[in-house]
Amino acid sequence: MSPRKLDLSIYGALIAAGILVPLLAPAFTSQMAVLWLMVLMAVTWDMTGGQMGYNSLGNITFFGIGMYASAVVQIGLVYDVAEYTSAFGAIKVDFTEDQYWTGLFLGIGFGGVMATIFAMIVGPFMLGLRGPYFAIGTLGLAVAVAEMVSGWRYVGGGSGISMPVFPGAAGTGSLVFYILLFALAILSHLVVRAVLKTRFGLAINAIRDDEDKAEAMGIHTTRYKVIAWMIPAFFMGMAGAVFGNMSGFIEPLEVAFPTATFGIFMVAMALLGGKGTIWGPVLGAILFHIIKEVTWTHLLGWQWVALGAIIIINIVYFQQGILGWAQDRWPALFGLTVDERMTRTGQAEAAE
Amino acid sequence: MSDNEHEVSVTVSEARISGYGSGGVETVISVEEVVKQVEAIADGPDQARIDALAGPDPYLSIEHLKAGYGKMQILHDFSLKVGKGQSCCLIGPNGAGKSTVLHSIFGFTNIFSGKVDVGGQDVTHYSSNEKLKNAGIAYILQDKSVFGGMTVEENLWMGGYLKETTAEAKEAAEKIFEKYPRLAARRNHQAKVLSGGERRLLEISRALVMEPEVLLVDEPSIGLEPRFIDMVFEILDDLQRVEGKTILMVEQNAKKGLEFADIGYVLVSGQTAMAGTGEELLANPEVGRLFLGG
Amino acid sequence: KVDGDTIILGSAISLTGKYSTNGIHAQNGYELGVKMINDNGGVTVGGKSYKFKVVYYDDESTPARGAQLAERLINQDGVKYMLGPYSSGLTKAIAPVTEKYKIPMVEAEGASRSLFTQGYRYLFAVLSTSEQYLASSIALAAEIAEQNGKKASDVKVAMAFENDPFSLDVRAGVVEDAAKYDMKIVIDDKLPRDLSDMTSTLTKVKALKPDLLVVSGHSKGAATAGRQISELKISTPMIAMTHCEAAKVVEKYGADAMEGLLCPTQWAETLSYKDDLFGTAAEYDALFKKTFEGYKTVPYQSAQATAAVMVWKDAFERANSFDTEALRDAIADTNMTTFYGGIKFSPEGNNIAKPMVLRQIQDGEYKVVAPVKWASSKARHPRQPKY
Amino acid sequence: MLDNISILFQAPIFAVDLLVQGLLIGGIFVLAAYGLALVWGVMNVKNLAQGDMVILGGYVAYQCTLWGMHPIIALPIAFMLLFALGWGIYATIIRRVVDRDMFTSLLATFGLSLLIQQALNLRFGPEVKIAESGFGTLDFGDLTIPAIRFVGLGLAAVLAVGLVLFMRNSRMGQAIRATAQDPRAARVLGINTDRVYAFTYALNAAICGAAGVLVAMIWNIQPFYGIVHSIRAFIIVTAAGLGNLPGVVVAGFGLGVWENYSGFIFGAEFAVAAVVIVLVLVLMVRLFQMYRVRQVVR
Amino acid sequence: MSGNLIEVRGVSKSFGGVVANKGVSIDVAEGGITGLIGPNGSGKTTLFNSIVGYHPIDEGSIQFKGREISKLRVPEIARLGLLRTFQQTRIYSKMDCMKNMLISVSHRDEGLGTMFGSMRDRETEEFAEELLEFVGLYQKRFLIAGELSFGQQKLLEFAMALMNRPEVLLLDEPTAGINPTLINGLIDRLKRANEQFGITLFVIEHNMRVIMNLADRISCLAHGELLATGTPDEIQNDPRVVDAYLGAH
Ligand SMILES: Nc1ncnc2c1ncn2[C@@H]1O[C@H](COP(=O)(O)OP(=O)(O)OP(=O)(O)O)[C@@H](O)[C@H]1O
Ligand SMILES: Nc1ncnc2c1ncn2[C@@H]1O[C@H](COP(=O)(O)OP(=O)(O)OP(=O)(O)O)[C@@H](O)[C@H]1O
Ligand SMILES: [Mg+2]
Ligand SMILES: [Mg+2]
Repeated sequence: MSPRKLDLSIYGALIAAGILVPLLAPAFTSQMAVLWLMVLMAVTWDMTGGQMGYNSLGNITFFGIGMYASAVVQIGLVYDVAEYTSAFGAIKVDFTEDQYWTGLFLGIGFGGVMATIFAMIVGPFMLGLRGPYFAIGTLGLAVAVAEMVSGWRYVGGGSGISMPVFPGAAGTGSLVFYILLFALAILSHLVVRAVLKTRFGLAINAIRDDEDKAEAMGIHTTRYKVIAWMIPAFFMGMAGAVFGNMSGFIEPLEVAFPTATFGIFMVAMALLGGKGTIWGPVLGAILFHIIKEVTWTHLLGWQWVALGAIIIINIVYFQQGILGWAQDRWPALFGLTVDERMTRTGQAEAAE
Repeated sequence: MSDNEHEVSVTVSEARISGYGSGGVETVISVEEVVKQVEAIADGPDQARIDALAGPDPYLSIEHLKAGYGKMQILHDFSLKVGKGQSCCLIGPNGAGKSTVLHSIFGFTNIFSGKVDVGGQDVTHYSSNEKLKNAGIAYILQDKSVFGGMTVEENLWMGGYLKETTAEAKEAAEKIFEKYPRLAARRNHQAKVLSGGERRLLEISRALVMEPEVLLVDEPSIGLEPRFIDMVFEILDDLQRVEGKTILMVEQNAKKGLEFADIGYVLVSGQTAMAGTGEELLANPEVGRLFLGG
Repeated sequence: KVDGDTIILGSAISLTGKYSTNGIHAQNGYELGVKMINDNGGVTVGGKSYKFKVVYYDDESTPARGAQLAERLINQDGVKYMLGPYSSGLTKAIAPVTEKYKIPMVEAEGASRSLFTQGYRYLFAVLSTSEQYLASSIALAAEIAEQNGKKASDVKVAMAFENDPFSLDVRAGVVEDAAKYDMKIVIDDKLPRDLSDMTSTLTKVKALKPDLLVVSGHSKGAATAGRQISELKISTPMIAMTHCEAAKVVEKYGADAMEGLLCPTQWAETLSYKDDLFGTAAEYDALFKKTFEGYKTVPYQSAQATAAVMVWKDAFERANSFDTEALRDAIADTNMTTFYGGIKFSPEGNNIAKPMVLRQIQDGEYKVVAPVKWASSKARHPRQPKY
Repeated sequence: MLDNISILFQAPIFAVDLLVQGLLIGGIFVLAAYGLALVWGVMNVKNLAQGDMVILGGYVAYQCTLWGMHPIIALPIAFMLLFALGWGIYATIIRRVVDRDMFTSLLATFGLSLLIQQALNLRFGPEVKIAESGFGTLDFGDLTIPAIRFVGLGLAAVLAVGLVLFMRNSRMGQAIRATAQDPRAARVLGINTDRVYAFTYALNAAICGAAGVLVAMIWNIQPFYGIVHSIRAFIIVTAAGLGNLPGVVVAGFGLGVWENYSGFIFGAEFAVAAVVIVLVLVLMVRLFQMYRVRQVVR
Repeated sequence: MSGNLIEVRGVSKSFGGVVANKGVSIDVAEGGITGLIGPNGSGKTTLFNSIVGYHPIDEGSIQFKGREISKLRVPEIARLGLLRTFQQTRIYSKMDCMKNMLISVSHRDEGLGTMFGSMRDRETEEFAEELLEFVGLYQKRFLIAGELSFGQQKLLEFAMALMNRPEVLLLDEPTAGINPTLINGLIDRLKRANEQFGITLFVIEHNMRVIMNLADRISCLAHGELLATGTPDEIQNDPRVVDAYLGAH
């Protein structure tokens, strides 16, 4: 099977699964929604981490920014946000269905845009850092933003902010959010995949392999790097907006900026599946989420132990991830071969 | 331009210019082509020839070695013998496995089968500190390996890391300083400020602290200016002729290497294609055409 | 969900993470309630006796996880009767879910006032709301100031609250009451989550010499505050702090250093509440200590959790049905007395039949000092700790 | 915020108080950061489990008090126990991630960190614990400083001086320094780099353990508090710059003081943010310095 | 030949106390091949780094086609058509050779359109293939570059530089560690690049056989200062150069 056909059939299978699961097992809808969120996180993280070699520990910042941006828009459409939050929930928000839907979609868009703008502003600074300094710098950024937001009265500070309640019937809410996250996940993957096929993809790969060389060859490294960070930011921002609505209640450190959980999970997932590959992060996210949910159910109280052990085993014994390992085993499947039709004479002639 | 060139190479410079010297550049062959052509003329020296070259008193011997990195095998059934106090030079195209031979002797590769013997001891599975301590093998790496953040003196002390006491190591270092005043002058400087040649000198003398019997030297002249190249070869010469060390070296500057060495091996694709005395190989027109750049 | 002769209740509770201390206290409370009910004839519905069983998930003290788990309990495990999680934040996250599915939830640990302004129909809380926690200490400070011939408005208040939904709610109550007396708030610090050092806040306290210091930050906040108040020899005449019992401050830092600390509580074993199942508050206290090892004082978090289970039993028996709507109505009509105090829900769902009480550590004992109706001892002022 | 600054000017004694308290806790930050600088510099392993090892050391002290010992005695015990544990962790996990790209070690130690946290949680429960030293408080007029903080600083200093001497003079110390600069060259000189790595990692764990004993005596410990200590260690090492050990000492004390001052001035809720922002600023300043002056590439 | 493409005037550069370049002036003639020799540590690489913008210079001026470039940064200079290779080869080791070539196209004028444009247009691909064939790597074009042998990597790096269609190419010891026979091939290709593509070359070398055969003018540095400039013959016979650098038997 050619790589292109393979890709198409995987998309087909994913979309089919995405449509069938909520139909066949509606009880799993919200878990599946989180699964798609994980896929989105891993795939977009891999854009900078795997493809560009800039391992960010701070992509979760975009998630939180998107979430808060949408909250402010959605609530701000109808109420004064400061009044709403300072009342500690003494104001009950009531939205008409129209207001809710407008707010939701405006909020999602605004969340994505704000996160992107944020990436554009801090990008040139953060992306000047290299290697572990970038990782730690972005982690620092995530923690700093989270702490600032949790000290910011306007958006409720540490007591968080309650989102408008979904107007529809029970169950339809999770379905709507499921569909949104599902669509975003597939869309983000399509975008990442398409972008990687262009000059842009080659350029960020070049930056990953040797940034000094890329600079010396005249590549606009900063421009590429910042754009390559804005793309994940856009999707993470929108995903954050959706997830905030799905959660119903936004709490700064745990829901909006969960650095120690989602923030690290997205890296773990990409590594598990194989970073720097098209499908690795997707595979990693799916496996990780399944393992996580199963251990959460069956190893109550020990789930974190299991998770820690899995991460260690993964890293120690499976360093390139599952797809990386497969790529080593069957390079032909990944289009990594010498063109066999060539004869040896081509070489000799050229050298004459 | 090109006829003038020929003249330069043969008449003027050959005699005078040290270092890489000069020579014609007409022969243009690709690596694959070299490999192919060498395979055609290869005599695949038999055991008798190898024994004969090493003389009556072989000190370092490698027998039927199969080794490589990870699962990948680089050396295929490689054999070599060097007599006591002899020097041997390995030449061959890039990627032939020359460094890998040295790596294998010192234990930086995976050895699948075969045997390495030094001074009558089977050292195949010695750890690297046993190699240095018990078998007296010292290794000078291909690329820069001084400890830049330490002083010249400390670098030499590190050379004596395996000595019983620190005092002994310091004593040995003093002997080295006596011998190379050029280093003594810079003993309290950090190694990273040394020039390329001085570094190479430090690397070589550091390997001498443990008074090894066998020296493994990888490309002593890489990146050096012409005069330093001569200096390095003089040092090696001194070690071999005066102190009676056994030297196995790899050299891309094949002409220099073969001029220096008693015996030479031509390595191609992890196998020995030819073996002979240094002069024999130098005189061989095919070797000249394929490895000395015409 | 009813499974054979078992009624299944569900709860997402903090077994790990920052709330796990109290999460586990609450879980123990639920378990003791379930055990006593099951051991004493179970729940009778339609003439048949049923046993209670609780399905737990660990929400890791994170709201997002809590909300997911609530969905999961309802959707996948088919749970129809919920018990609450620990803390206001988690309850805020879960309440919209139960509300959406019209699943009644009786909760015992989410005290935030904002939970009861959202018009939730299926949420009922057995405890007093959080703005009442420390508000009584303001009243007490005002009273004492006037006794000493000063004006209430002269009282300087220092506040240190953890930056989380619960403590900020407590803070709101304090701020409101302080404003009523026109007191001056001289310090208003919010403590970070993983707090283990509040030296800089306490240095401010030393500098500004307030008349009243109020602190709230779950067990960890109380543990840190207790220790550093003693180490830095804070001489503020009146200090009020939540979660003293849960943090075991007396056991840890000694009765001398903790002398005079004011600790609000939802419940105390010295109160004269009683019911048929557990007997008096003191008897509950004894039973709890016997059942679970390692408790010197029983945290009110456990007592109220037990009370929540009792509300369910009462509701099942009065509704005589498994229908969630019928049960909701039955719960809304609850009017019972328990070892934990009276339980009667306002239309908003909070318990209005039980006050908050303020205890003071006096010679290493927790003595109720306010409100007067329940007071077993007089408040000592100023504190006279021996550091 | 301005009020708070004015307090410092009106009553300078409190400025001194904050400074002293900050310096005293800074000593402990230095220890854990020094250990991190060691494993980072020598083995290029970014140990995210750093803080959890600190906490582990704290629980050793706690356990010792349960057995009726004074927590000070726990210091050597924790040092040795964690040394052994560090060696074990190296042999099973770290050995396989040394020499890999940075993320491998970061993530492996993250997994390790989860394991340690949970093991502690299962063994000791999630409550806050302390190891009471009973040393009381020293009064200097308005300054009240817990005596244990002085003891902690003293012990940290002894430990740090011992370490520096060890690195400078012992053979193992020299071997560690050589391995840090060029592991392959070190091996050629007969240094068993695997043992050097194991020793370095174990030594780091031991230092963390000792720091943890001090933490348990000075503040309190809880299974999940490790991350805070890890973040501090990373901030200090990053701010100091890799391989700059005197810088680690300065940055450690600086961080201690800054935490106290920023908590006082901006309010405790911004203490963490203030610290992290300083980190980001330090990184930025370095970036701008390097903007023209790039590293020379050969 | 029509004048100088690069003019270095009085450039000094020191690192802390180490003076790496002191008042160096060198011209690189358009269309020619200029050589740079000198003892180890004499400041050759430092001079290259100064020209392509790796660090600021302490004093002096560097002009490219009459334009001052000593204040510009690496990528900007590269986009002007002034490219360098590294003493230690640098290629994009995890990408295949073809991709290495494709991304090496000139980035002189680039907008969003080209950034997200396809790399697979026929013209670019053909040029890349042509160049790979030119250096003898056509057959290996889908091999991951990191798996090439040392010498092949050097050739690939050279081809990548040509792909960029630079005006000047600065080569730092292009033949170090390369088999003598292969060196011949490399020299041949350098000359052809100079003749066929009209690329001006500026080459650092320690290998006399290479530099004497390749360059038409050679400059020699010693202790950071310019010692002599001249034709290969002049240089070889200049007693100062022999004394400071070449050494005699
Ligand atoms: N660490 C390694 N891991 C995997 N393969 C390696 C490693 N080092 C060398 N090789 C491969 O082994 C082969 C022989 O390498 P070796 O270094 O022995 O060559 P060489 O003859 O010394 O060449 P050169 O003259 O370029 O130094 C090459 O194909 C190389 O790619
Ligand atoms: N970044 C730096 N910091 C300090 N000193 C430096 C730096 N770069 C180069 N030097 C010093 O400047 C001098 C010139 O170095 P340079 O690399 O330019 O020499 P070179 O002529 O290229 O030598 P080689 O032939 O060995 O490559 C040397 O003494 C070197 O130690
Ligand atoms: Mg080699
Ligand atoms: Mg150089």
